[in-house]
Amino acid sequence: PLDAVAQEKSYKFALSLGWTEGESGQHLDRGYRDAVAAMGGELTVADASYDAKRQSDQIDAFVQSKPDALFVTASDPAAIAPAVKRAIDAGIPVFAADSLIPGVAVTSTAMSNNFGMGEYSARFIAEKLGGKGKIALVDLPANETWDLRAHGLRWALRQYPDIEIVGTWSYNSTGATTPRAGVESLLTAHPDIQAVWSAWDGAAMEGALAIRAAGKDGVFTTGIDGGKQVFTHINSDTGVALSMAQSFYEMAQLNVYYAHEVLAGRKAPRIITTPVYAVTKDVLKGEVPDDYDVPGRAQQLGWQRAL
Amino acid sequence: MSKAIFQRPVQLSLGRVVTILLLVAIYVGAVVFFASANERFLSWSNGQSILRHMSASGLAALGLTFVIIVRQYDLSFPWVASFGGMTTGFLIAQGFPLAAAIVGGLAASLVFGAINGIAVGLMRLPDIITSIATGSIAFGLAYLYSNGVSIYDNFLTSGILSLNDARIAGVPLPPLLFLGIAIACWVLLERTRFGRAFHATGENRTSAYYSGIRVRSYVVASFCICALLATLAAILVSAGGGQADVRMGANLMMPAYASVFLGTAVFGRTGIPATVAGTLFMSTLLNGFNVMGVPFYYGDAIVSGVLILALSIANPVIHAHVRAMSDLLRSRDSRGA
Amino acid sequence: MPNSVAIASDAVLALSGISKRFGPVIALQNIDFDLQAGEVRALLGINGAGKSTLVKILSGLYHKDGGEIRIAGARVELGSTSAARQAGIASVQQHPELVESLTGYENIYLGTEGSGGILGRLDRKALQQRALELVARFGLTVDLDQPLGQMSAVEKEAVAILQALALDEIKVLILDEPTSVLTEREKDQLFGIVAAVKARGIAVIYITHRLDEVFEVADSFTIFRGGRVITTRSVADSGLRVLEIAELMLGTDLAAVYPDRAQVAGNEVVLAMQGLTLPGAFADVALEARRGEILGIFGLLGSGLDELSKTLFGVFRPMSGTIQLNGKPVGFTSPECAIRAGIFLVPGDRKTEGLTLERDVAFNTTLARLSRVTRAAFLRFRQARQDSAALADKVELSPRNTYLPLSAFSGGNQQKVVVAKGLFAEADVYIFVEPTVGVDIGARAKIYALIRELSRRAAVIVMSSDAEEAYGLADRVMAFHQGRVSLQADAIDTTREVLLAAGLSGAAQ
Amino acid sequence: MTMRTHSMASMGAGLPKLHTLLRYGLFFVLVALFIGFALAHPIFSTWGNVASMWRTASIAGLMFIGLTWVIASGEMDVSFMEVAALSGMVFAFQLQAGASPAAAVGVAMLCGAGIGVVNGLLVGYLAFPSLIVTIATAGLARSFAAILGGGQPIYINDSGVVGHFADAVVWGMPIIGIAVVLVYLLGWFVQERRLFGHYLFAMADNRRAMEQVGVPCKPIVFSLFVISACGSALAGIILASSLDSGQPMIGNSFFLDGLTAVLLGATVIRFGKPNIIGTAIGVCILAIMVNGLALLGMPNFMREIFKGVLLLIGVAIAVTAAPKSKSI
Ligand SMILES: Nc1ncnc2c1ncn2[C@@H]1O[C@H](COP(=O)(O)OP(=O)(O)OP(=O)(O)O)[C@@H](O)[C@H]1O
Ligand SMILES: Nc1ncnc2c1ncn2[C@@H]1O[C@H](COP(=O)(O)OP(=O)(O)OP(=O)(O)O)[C@@H](O)[C@H]1O
Ligand SMILES: [Mg+2]
Ligand SMILES: [Mg+2]
Repeated sequence: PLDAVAQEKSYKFALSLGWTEGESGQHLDRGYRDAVAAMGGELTVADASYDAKRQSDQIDAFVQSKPDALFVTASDPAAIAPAVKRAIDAGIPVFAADSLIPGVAVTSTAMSNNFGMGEYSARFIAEKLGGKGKIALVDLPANETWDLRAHGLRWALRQYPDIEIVGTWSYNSTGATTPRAGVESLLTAHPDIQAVWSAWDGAAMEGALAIRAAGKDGVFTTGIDGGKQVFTHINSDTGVALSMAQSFYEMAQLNVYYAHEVLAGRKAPRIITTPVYAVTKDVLKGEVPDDYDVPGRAQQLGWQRAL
Repeated sequence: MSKAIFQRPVQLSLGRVVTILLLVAIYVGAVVFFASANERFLSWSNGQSILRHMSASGLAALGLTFVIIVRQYDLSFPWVASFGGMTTGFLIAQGFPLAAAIVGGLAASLVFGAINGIAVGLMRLPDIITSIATGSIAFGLAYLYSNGVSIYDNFLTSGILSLNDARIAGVPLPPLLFLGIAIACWVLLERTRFGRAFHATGENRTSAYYSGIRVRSYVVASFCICALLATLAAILVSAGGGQADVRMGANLMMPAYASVFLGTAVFGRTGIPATVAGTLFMSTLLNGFNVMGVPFYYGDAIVSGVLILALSIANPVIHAHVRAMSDLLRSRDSRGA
Repeated sequence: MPNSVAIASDAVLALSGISKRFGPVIALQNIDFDLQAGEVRALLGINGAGKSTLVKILSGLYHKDGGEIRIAGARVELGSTSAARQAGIASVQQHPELVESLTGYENIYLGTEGSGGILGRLDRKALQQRALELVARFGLTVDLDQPLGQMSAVEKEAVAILQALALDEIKVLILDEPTSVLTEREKDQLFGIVAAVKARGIAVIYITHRLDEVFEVADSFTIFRGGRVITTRSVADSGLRVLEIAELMLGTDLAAVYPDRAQVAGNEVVLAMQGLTLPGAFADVALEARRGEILGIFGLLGSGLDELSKTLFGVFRPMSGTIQLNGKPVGFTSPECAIRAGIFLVPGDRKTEGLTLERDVAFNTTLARLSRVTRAAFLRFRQARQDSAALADKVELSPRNTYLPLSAFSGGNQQKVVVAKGLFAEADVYIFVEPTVGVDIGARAKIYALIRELSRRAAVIVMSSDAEEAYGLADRVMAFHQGRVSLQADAIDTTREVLLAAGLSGAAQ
Repeated sequence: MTMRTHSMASMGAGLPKLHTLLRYGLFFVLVALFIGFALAHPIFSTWGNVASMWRTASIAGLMFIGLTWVIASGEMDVSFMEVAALSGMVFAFQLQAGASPAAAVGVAMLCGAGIGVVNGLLVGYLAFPSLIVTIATAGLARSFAAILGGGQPIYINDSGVVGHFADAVVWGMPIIGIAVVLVYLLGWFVQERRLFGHYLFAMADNRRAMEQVGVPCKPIVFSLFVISACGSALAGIILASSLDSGQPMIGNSFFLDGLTAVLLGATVIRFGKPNIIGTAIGVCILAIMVNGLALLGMPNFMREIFKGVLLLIGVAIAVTAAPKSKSI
């Protein structure tokens, strides 16, 4: 007991963040820092600004410092997999959040049900359109985990034969073209689109602005991720109708918790599915909570877990 | 009165005219092609998208034009624009009125423009290295406001969105802004003594200096104008996206250089009309392929192909080869006859 | 042509019927020309006569349209620079192309450093050794170990000549206006080199606009006019003097080159300076420039004259001393200030300091006084066009087309534009530096006349490394030696020789 | 006639003592950075970490070696990053299609070199402006790379020998690191002892002078671009195998890092001219900064600021210390 606390205090953790830009990155970052502060240990953080090569170098640097555990949020899971493998081979337990790292046996991964989020939001659109209409999608095929969302959408739409996908625009991570421009060209090529399904909130928000600028009232978008920015959009009726809010903070907390468990000789589940809330204007009731993903907070807000 | 006045300019050479006509022909051909591929291409709404796309990258290209005219390079403006744009975003999030926020962002980027200008124009540091260095610094500083997180507070309410969305007489604001600034730049460069000084500084700095032109000031001014216009472009991008993020300037670089050089290659001289033509050409092409549903990543190949084509048309070595070849053919003909 | 064949037997170089045209311009027309071993032949002719074109054909830079070239009796085709070099023709262009960052000996052996292609060894020791031998063969003294960027003009010229001489089996050496950037003393060094070359049996073709040099260096001369050979004479036999040669070159009677002198007495002092010092360039300089007269200052390149002109123009700031303009002390921080105060410098290096070559005549002439063609910062194009056309008439620009870019004019005409630009600036004090470098005798007379006319309303200072010019043009003369004034006199009270001596030796009479 | 003994770099011949010191300034910066990080973090100077930095630096070093010479010759190449991306993608694509690793490397090298050939032909033989040409060919390469994977990375299951080579270690040293050091030594030899190096520096100064005396400038320019592309292509292939994926965008960091390393390197040894040893030092500094700042947990943007400041100071010192004439 006392001994164990002293032991825990000396843990050294390393955190390799694939990105800190955006609210998801911030929630993850904060989640790790808060959890380590609360549960014990020392944390060294490096961020890679979506640069897989740099993240791989940073993980290599961490491997050399032999931390007791390594936390990873992947900029490109497949590309950093070799570096993560080197960490595991060096005997460092690795805990991943947000996405699976393919082909590598990390100790534990905390993530949302990405397939489910795509499926849920697709159903939402289909129901809102009364089971019939034309939609476009903006997807994120670069990353296997994120691509699951579009798979979920397609699976769901099998039940709605009258919903037609008239256009698809795939984002690339460099952002050479903005999602807004993507949605604008979708709208130009297909003026009769009634809704835009987006694989992440950024596209949903920019898409909503493009729709608004084009004067197409009633066309709406849905997104995935959650956070203050998209909640503001939803509250302000810019056209974003739904965001599948993920619990990034909780993912980070779970990583740190299970790192302690494993270091204490106990087991960690290979995969943990964290809560997702389907946030609409009705759910928000005018508020924009930034801390909805702190464990317990959603219940206080009266939000129901969707997945 | 002298007879010298009445001799016409001989400088618009045949080759140049052919080059320009060729570009116009390619442009018209492309438009016809796109229009036949998708009837929506020629719609007004698509015209607006072309114009909108043109506005942001075009503004940055206009600024770059000044730097190229004084025969320098600026590789920092994308990052300076990010920094300026983040400053604007930060000020908006802090609740400052839109105008103040924009002025603040412009002022922040002006600092970098001035640093570039002073380092390159006054201290005579090499332009490419200096601007890479200041670009790095500006990029790093852009993270300071929010640790790199996009800033969006108050964006929906501050009115910045209407920078991108507003219309005047049915025409979206960004192209009007672009056009207005382009005209102002053209007047400045071609119709005033200041423009003379910019050109003279670039074409022969020493001779300009001995002619009483404050060449250093003009170099400084060109870097400042470049920073300001690039930031304005970034602010437009940020108005379109509803947020300010640290990479919003990053994609201004290649299109800006491509527009300026495309224009220069075709017109034979760097200038505002050349830059505007270059921008219009590229925006139209990119949009056309976009509307056709060609994936975005073909865009670079298209722009590059056009750039190389334009360079080839304007290339003196190729001209010489073509001339030599036609001479050869002609001499064969005459021998055969 | 049986005659030329007969000559070709003992001539080292024989040309017959060489022609060359550039579009409508016939640059060379049916040129016959031959040269004996060890002969130094001067090529003379006004700007555009065709001298450089001939030389460029011989160096393989241009292709001839017709005619034939024989070297030591054998017919050759000089299709490229390397073909010309292989044939034994080495040339030093008017502005030799050298690599400033390389040392002298690296330049001399550039391209012939060794075997093994571009991956061959670079053996600096061996090159140095070869250079030493080469230099010794011609009895020269030059430090070939410093980078060219740090060399003086004559050293660079020497490197260019050595580069040409370093070829094996060289039979003809061509020098295109080698003295145009050299000082008097450097000129003598150059003539020494020419003599050494001649002594080794190498024929030399020597192009110059300075006719007096012909008598110093050449055995014979050929006069070109309008792309044709007018005459070839031996220097010893011809009995011709400078004035007669000039007449042949121009094809008309030569009017006096220098305009009449002005009355010196009682003119108002416009610019005065005392104790002006710029460390490393000049010290304790005092002079006065008066309206209505021309002050001619003679000084060698490197004597500090160039720096003096630029100090008066606000480019350099003097360490001590005073400058007074119209009685008031002034201190300029830039040419801009100087121009505004009424001082204008017509710089010596027209291509880098005087002109924007890509732009037309109107752009260039108005650049230094844009306020005269602007209204509230906006340009008045018609006004600019009219003004520049009037100036073109005044300086007798040829061709008289203000829309042409400066790059399309010959050196002499470019210089006229620099002068026109000065006229447009309407200054009170004009400083001309080397106003006629590389300008032919016809254009030169025109420029002198313009300077004289200008002096009626403004104070004019002419700085020149040509003592003849400084003396011939001026009402009062000064000599400058190693940064100090070594002579000051009214022109009529002294002679050209005295001025020359004071500038060369610093000995004040 | 006097002949002083010739110093290594002709430009530096007349520079006084202070400049000799400044000439090695960047090297001192490297040492100081290393010592600083070593003191700040115990792990930094461990052999394992040094080897890891070495590996990182090697890939970058391979990519920038040709770039160094291109810039030293007065031209510009901004296509190196895209060439690396293209080769990496082609390599991954070939492997995915079932080609043998050797064949995949061959095809990938050919594609990369192909871009270099285009650059070299256009710039060397047709006198196109190099900056614009390489902007354009960079765009082409970027497009081709993206087209191969439909805009997405291509994952590699097993890169075979190449992967082993990239990861292999002898006596605790990465083989690739040793190989790149050897390449740099060879490059240094060519640069300093062969006519090729002599010419390429002179070319920045006055190409016409060299052409007039028959120096084959065009083939030299051509080969410089091809060398640059080959180095980048090789780096791209190794990178792909170390990331187990071809990335259509390797990350913009390489672009600025490349120019920074080369230009920072220009402030040493040859004083004002890009050169191989300088680039090596520049690459090491950047690699140390990524690693050290990660170990210290500093945010990434600090590195950008630090890098920029370092470059600015370096160039300011190099320029103000160099002998100069009155500037306008
Ligand atoms: N590259 C060219 N293109 C067109 N015309 C040319 C070219 N070079 C020379 N000319 C023309 O050929 C004629 C002869 O010129 P050239 O340069 O041989 O004269 P030059 O005797 O050397 O004169 P200068 O004393 O000015 O050097 C001129 O009328 C000139 O206009
Ligand atoms: N590319 C060109 N196109 C047209 N004319 C040319 C060209 N190059 C030279 N010329 C003409 O050739 C003539 C002489 O040119 P050149 O270059 O020999 O002059 P220069 O040597 O500078 O004159 P100077 O001997 O007086 O210094 C000029 O009349 C010029 O108009
Ligand atoms: Mg000539
Ligand atoms: Mg000449």
